[in-house]
Amino acid sequence: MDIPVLAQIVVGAVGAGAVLAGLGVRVLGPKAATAITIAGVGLAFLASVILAWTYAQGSAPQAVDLYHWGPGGYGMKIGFLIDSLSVVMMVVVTLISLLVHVYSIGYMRGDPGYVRFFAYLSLFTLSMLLLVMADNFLLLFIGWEGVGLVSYLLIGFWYTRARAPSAGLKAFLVNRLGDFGFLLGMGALLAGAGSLDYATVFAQSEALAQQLSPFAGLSMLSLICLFLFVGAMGKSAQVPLHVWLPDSMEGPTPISAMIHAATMVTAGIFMVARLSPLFEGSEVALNLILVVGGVTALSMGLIGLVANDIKQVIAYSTLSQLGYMTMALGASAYAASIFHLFTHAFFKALLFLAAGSVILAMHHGQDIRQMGGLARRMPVTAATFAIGSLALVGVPGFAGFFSKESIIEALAHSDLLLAPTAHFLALAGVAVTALYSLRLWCYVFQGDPRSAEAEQAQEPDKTVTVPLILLAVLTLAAGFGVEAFLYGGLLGDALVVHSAHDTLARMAEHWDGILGAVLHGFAAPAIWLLGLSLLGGYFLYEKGYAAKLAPAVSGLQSVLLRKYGFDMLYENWFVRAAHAVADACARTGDQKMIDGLLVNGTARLTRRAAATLRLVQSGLLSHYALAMLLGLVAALGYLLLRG
Amino acid sequence: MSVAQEMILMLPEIVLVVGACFILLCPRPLAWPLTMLTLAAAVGAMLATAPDAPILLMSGMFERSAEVDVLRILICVLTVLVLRYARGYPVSSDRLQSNEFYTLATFGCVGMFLISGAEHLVALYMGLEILALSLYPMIAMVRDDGRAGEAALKYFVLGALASGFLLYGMSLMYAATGTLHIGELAERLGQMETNRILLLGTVFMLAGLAFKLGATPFHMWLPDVYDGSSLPAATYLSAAPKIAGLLLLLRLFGDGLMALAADWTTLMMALAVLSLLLGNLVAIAQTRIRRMLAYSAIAHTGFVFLALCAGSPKGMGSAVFYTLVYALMAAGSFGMLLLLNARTTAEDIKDFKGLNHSHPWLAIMVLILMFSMAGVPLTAGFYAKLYVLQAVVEAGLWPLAVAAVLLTVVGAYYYLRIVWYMYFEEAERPAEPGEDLTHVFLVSANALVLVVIFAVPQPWLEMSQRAAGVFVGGQ
Amino acid sequence: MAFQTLLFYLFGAVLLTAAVATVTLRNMVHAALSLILSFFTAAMLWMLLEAEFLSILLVLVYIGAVLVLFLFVVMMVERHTPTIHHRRNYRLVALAVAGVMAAELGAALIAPDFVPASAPMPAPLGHSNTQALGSVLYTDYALAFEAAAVALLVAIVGAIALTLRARPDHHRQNPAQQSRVRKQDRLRLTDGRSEPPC
Amino acid sequence: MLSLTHFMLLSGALFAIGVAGVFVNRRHALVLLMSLELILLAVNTNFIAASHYLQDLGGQAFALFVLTIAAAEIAIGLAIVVVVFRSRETIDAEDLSEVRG
Amino acid sequence: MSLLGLMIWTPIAAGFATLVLRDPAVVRRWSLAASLFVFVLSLVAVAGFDPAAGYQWQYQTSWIPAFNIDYHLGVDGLSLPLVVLTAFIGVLAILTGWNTATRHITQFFAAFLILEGLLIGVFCAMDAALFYVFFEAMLIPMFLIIGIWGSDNRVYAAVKFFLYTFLGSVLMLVAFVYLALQSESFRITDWYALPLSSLEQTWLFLALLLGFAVKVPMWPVHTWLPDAHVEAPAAGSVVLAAVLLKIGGYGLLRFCLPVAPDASLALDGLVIGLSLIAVVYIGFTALAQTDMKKLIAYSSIAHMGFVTLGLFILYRLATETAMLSVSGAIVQMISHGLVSAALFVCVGVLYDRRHSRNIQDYGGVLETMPVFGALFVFFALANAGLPGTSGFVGEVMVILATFQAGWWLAVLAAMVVVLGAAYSLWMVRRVVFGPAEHAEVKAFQDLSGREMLILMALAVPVLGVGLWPVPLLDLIEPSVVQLIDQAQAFKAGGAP
Repeated sequence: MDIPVLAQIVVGAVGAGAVLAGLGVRVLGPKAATAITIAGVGLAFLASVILAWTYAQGSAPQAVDLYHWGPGGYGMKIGFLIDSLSVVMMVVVTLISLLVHVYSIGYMRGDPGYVRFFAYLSLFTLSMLLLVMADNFLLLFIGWEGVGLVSYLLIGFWYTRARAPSAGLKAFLVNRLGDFGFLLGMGALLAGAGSLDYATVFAQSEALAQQLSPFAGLSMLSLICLFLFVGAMGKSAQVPLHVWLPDSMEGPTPISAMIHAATMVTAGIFMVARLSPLFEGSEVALNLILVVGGVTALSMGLIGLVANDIKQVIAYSTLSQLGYMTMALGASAYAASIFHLFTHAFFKALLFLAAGSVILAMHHGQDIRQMGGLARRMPVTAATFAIGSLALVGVPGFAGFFSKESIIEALAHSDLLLAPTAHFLALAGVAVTALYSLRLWCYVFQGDPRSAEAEQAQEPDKTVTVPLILLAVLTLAAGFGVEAFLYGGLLGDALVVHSAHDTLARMAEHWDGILGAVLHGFAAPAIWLLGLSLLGGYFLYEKGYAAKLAPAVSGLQSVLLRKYGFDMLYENWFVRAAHAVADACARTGDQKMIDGLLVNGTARLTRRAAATLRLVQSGLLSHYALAMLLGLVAALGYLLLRG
Repeated sequence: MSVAQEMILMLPEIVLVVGACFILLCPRPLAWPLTMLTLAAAVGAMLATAPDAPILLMSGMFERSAEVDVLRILICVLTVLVLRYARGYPVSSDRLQSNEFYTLATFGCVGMFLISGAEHLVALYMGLEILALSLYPMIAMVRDDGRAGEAALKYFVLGALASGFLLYGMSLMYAATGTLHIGELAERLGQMETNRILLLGTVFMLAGLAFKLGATPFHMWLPDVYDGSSLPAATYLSAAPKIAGLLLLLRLFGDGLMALAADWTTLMMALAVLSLLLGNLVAIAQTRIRRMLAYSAIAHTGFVFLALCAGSPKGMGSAVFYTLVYALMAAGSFGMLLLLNARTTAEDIKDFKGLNHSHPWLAIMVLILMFSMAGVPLTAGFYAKLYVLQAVVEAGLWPLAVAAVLLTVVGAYYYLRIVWYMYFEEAERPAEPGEDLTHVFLVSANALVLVVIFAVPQPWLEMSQRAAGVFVGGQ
Repeated sequence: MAFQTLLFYLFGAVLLTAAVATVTLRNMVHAALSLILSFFTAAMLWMLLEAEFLSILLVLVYIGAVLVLFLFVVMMVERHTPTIHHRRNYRLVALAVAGVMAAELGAALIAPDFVPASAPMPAPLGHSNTQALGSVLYTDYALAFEAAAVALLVAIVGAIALTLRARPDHHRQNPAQQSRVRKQDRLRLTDGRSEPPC
Repeated sequence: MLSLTHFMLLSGALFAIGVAGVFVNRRHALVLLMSLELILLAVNTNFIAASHYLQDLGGQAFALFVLTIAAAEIAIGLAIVVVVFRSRETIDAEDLSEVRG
Repeated sequence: MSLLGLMIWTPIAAGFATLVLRDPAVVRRWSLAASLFVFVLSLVAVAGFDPAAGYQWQYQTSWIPAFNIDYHLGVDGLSLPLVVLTAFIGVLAILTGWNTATRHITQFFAAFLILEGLLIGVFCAMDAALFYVFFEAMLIPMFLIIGIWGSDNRVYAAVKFFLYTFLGSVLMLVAFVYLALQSESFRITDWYALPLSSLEQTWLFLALLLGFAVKVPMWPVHTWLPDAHVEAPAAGSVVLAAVLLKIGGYGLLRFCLPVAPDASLALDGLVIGLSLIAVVYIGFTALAQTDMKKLIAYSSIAHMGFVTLGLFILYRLATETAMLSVSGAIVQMISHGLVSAALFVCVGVLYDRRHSRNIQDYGGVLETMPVFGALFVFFALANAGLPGTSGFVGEVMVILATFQAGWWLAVLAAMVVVLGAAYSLWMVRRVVFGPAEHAEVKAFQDLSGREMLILMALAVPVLGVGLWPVPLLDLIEPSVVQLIDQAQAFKAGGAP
């Protein structure tokens, strides 16, 4: 089958599933809905795999235009760009989606919103596919907003809970802040390049780099990239727009796995990678990306050390890992970033689903202090969780190792101004990752059960465990794609790297195969750090030194518990300020000034004038005559004086 | 021209005078039909004797023209209309439906007829005084009501004062130009340099006429007279005499004093703006319908003066059209008021409350009248304003136009108030309008004519332009 | 000529004095009499202007009829002389306005740009002002003349309508009713017993 | 030498007194009527003077009609005064301010 | 009678006929039939419309020769969509008000039908006097609708509505009169070619702007709108938001831009500034509202800000981009017509059940009214400009184009992305989501068939325009091109 047809099948199948399930929310039974959506996603997955296989053979990128969306001439169209990058993403998306669909059969069983949930899932998959397949910014933005929407709906899925809808709103609004930047970036693009079509825009990246932006010393290209990166920060939850992600854990766990770990949050990463021809032209943007990524990677990891909600811990870990991906982008190691995205998708989905399994077993309890000793009661979950964790911390041989190690190395090779800082942050992040992963493992699976639920925890049924196992296998396998991704040209021409900061090329010079990499890994400083941390973690958490140490670091702990005060800052300052401004506009501005003073004031004045003038009509004849005389005298005077 | 021919051309006036005498003497029940007959006969006489071209009669004192005849017919129609409305008025009714009342009303028409054709200052003055002399007793006629007497006294004293102004102005004009004939006056003024005597005369004449029309600051009598007099008298006063007053203005200023337009237009602007301002503002503060209508009349007068300030034939035409429409609106409004007062007293604006609920048809008619007064489209009032604005803007006086329309917005408020009382509020006490179907029909027709004029305004506009053309024909 | 000028100033002074007295005297009768005086002097002035007919008319008709009517009404309401309560401020303003108006009138009337017609030759002997006036009155001013008749008629009708009142205590005969009366209207047969008071 | 201006000034003064009489003294309704008479007298004087100097009878004719109308007006005016007096028992202009606003 | 004439006069005649029919049940069906008929006619008009051929369905006859006023109807690509919108909303308004009126039921439907006819007239008029007649006459039925069938403070709102609009329109009338005198014609197209000096244009522009700005409404002459919306019955709000406000935007593009291009160029900063104030200031104001209708009303003002922004930014853009912004403005008008109408219907649905517009009186509506809740969320999202809904199309086009005119303009305009989402979704969060705490809410019945029909009928075009706006864009494109040409056909030799 040819590529356009396959691409349309991918989108069409998922779309049909979403629409059918969505329209049939009231009609369809759970089984029918499940069947429809899974069939759709499954078909899409198959098509994606075929596409991937085709591209693995080295097909040329192909544009698939469906129809013009906006006025002609701006590249506002519904059209797909099928190349190796989008195909990789399609596979990841459809695969994770498929697994989450399956997993959700068990996880969501009996929920009154079951069908709705599946419709949302499919809709999300559709949006994500549009996002990754788009061949122009407009469609990218449509998908971008689409995933934001579904994320909003899914976070607030249990709408009768008090907090879920608020978390959804928060997620949406913070995302919108990012979109604000994205939209401006698109505006700048349109102003600078006159088109929103990738190909057209990319072709002009040189020209844009020469063009001056309204800001002194900044090229148009940099401005565009900065604006677009703000969008990416929102979606990929980079500091300081990360605050929505931990809250989003209010949603059902499969959602956390799929949206808030594997796919949606990586949209920002994907976007930057997709737009590499632009970002390559702006060192300013790259430096910013480096430092934002670095700060996110380390600081969010640290919070993971103190969080007590199992999903929160994983969420902070996700933030931290997103930071790594971002750093990789900054170092122009787009392939490494995508590769980390790829591996992370699997191991983080695995971790989340495993956590979901734990949560199910705990009857929707999520506090890790209530758990303990679950390894014995839930062996499959524990084993898969362990595999995920190992991948996460980057133990040589596991998926995370390959991807993260590549990133760290790329950072080391980068010549950018802030690369050394980022490198340091990345290394520190490794240690932190190890610590919180170990802490989580110890709290959940080691030791004695700390609650009745933990004592009676049971392994969930197969729809839950099978995806876990599958994901575990994939996690183990994913790492071995490193060669293809980074050096084998799997991503082909989709990524453009300026020769001046082609870190991956420099790394390729001393790449000696996977085995070599593993062996090398043991010599890498990161791994030493990792080992040390694991050891430290063992003593801290397994041996219980953490509790003794706590008073000593209480200051740090409280900072971490408060999440560096971001939430406080936003809620106390930004939100409150917005409300104050809103109140000022509404009460003072509109009610008092415009309505009170101008509008009703005029009315009042008129009425008063009327009441006053009315007194002139005194009823006295002499007054009346005087008035006539006054008029006469005035007229005479006017005419006489005028001459 | 032979005396017989002249008498034939004067037939409408003669018919009216003779009719009025018969009305005075006939048995009481015959007074009303005889009045109608007389007015109808006058109209018939007018139609039968209409000249092809404007023609001067009675040694050049009087002008007959088909164009102005149309207005005179309208005066008759309005008189018939208001007299018919007034028939339903019950309070002290014996006097108000007496022979004297109808006689005076008919004589009033004689006065208006004279005004409409007068080509000579004496004739003009006589017409004016016949009208005024008929109005004074009509207003005072509800003898036991102190308010009516008070109103009549005020009207009389101030009216006589205004007549004094007018006469004094005329005497100065006469002294300066040596003629009393309006056509000659225009001619001589055209050949003269302006001097102060002329200016003085102009001011005094303008003051006298401004009083008749009720322009600020010569308006003070108007609210009190509308308010204090009997409703039938106020109704009579509100409609046809406005047309006569305008004709007076046109004759004197549009024709006689046209050469001094540069001077009097400025004064008229002041009158116009002041009238608009005061009329519209003070109307807001009123609680009695009649007083409100009185101030509204002042505001409308302001618009008429605005039209005249343009000092152009178009301005004159627009003034005529405006006055026609206004007279119709005023007649309709008072007719409605009389209908509402047929059985109980309903003089407060509040008495309109809930009218839509009890009498939706009447409410719609009032709505049409009020929106027409406010100058909102789908009613003739809109064109009246549009026409005036056109004339004013054409004369380059657009700041004046802006001021006028802004004050119109203020004015819209009190017309709206009546509408909202009718439609939005609950009645405080049930309305008891008269059940006289003819009256209802006439009032409705009166209101609907405003809509008809809106839909087909061309004949009316042409008529107004032509009528105005007769006055400024010398130009 | 000088004599005429002298007369003008004399009559003028009297006229204005009488006029001021008319509007200022508190006694109504005195005021009315002052008015009569001012009319008399005005008639004299008119005589100076060779308007003999009007001058005589003013004295005979106007003073003889109209002003006497005035006096009549003054007498009728005199017993109700109203109390006077001036407001000082108002009076000042009013006087000021009147003063300004007078000044303006004066300023305008002695306008340098107005050249009045020069004094005409005195009318020849035997010229009848009355005849001359009569001849225009019935020709050129026929319409006005008729209108004046109408105006007077209107005034009569109006004045009577206002003042004539059918009082309830005023008994009048109605011959028609009288002649139509029937026996049973007037006569009632009773059975002789006393009726209860109603 | 008497000129038209003399007469006009005289009648102007008379006119001013008459007008002032209407509004300066807010007294008796009858005074108002008298003031009106003075105004008309002034007007007539004006007309007659102009007529004389212009040698045109029109002014005198006008004055004649003004006289007629003045008489008619006074008849009506006095009738109104009587009506007011009957219903209100006063003709004090100051008391006649029931209708106002 | 021409097709357009039929569309104008059918509802008006039908409206007066209702006054005779009297039986409410008959009147309802009759009104629905009449409005449906008009809607069908509007579709016929679209079917027979050739976008490239300028004004079509023209009908011209002399009306008042004395004033050079013609009865001249016609539609082009700019007015036709608005005509269809009006006819469409006309049907929905009848349906929305099906059971609203408890008294004067026949008058209720009469008012709506007459209003519909007048509104269509506004968009079809090619003669300025005719335009003005419809423009102002429409105040009467709307005034009555707010005043008779509104809620507690209805009189204040109705009078405010009337006087505000009247104030704007009378100055516009003066401008019209001036133009008519200069060109000796009231035909709008004649005015386009009329040479005018910069000074003349400036005054004319300001007068016209005031008239239309009140209608749009633009800050600071907007305060009538929240009051009018709050007090009007749901059906009234629907028409008000969906169609009446569009007249303002339509007037700007029909009169201000082509008639006074130099002044538009010189004063575009003013309009742009006011539009941005509308977006930002009003956006914040909306955030502070506790009354749902007020909130939507303020959101309307903010969204209409994009219309004015999109129109007047054109002088600062290359022609290509100007196309984008002007088309965006027009699409935004249509979209806002649909979305705000839907939101007001939604509030009406809630109001019918709880008799409160206060956000605090709700919460957890989704629990008892899932279908309604879903639709409400959908329309709120459309209001927030979510891609795939019509709300996105116009907004994104305008914002994108604006950047070319100045980055900070775009920054301010793009704030709608955050603010729009904030007030729309915050309302949704408080009304629809969360636990149902009020007993009344717990007893809610989900949508009736009629309500469902209305909302679905609105959802379809909202989605349709959002997913595939090209047909609409194609319809308006030639007219937009022409408009931009006219707006740049400077008469006084460039900027004064």
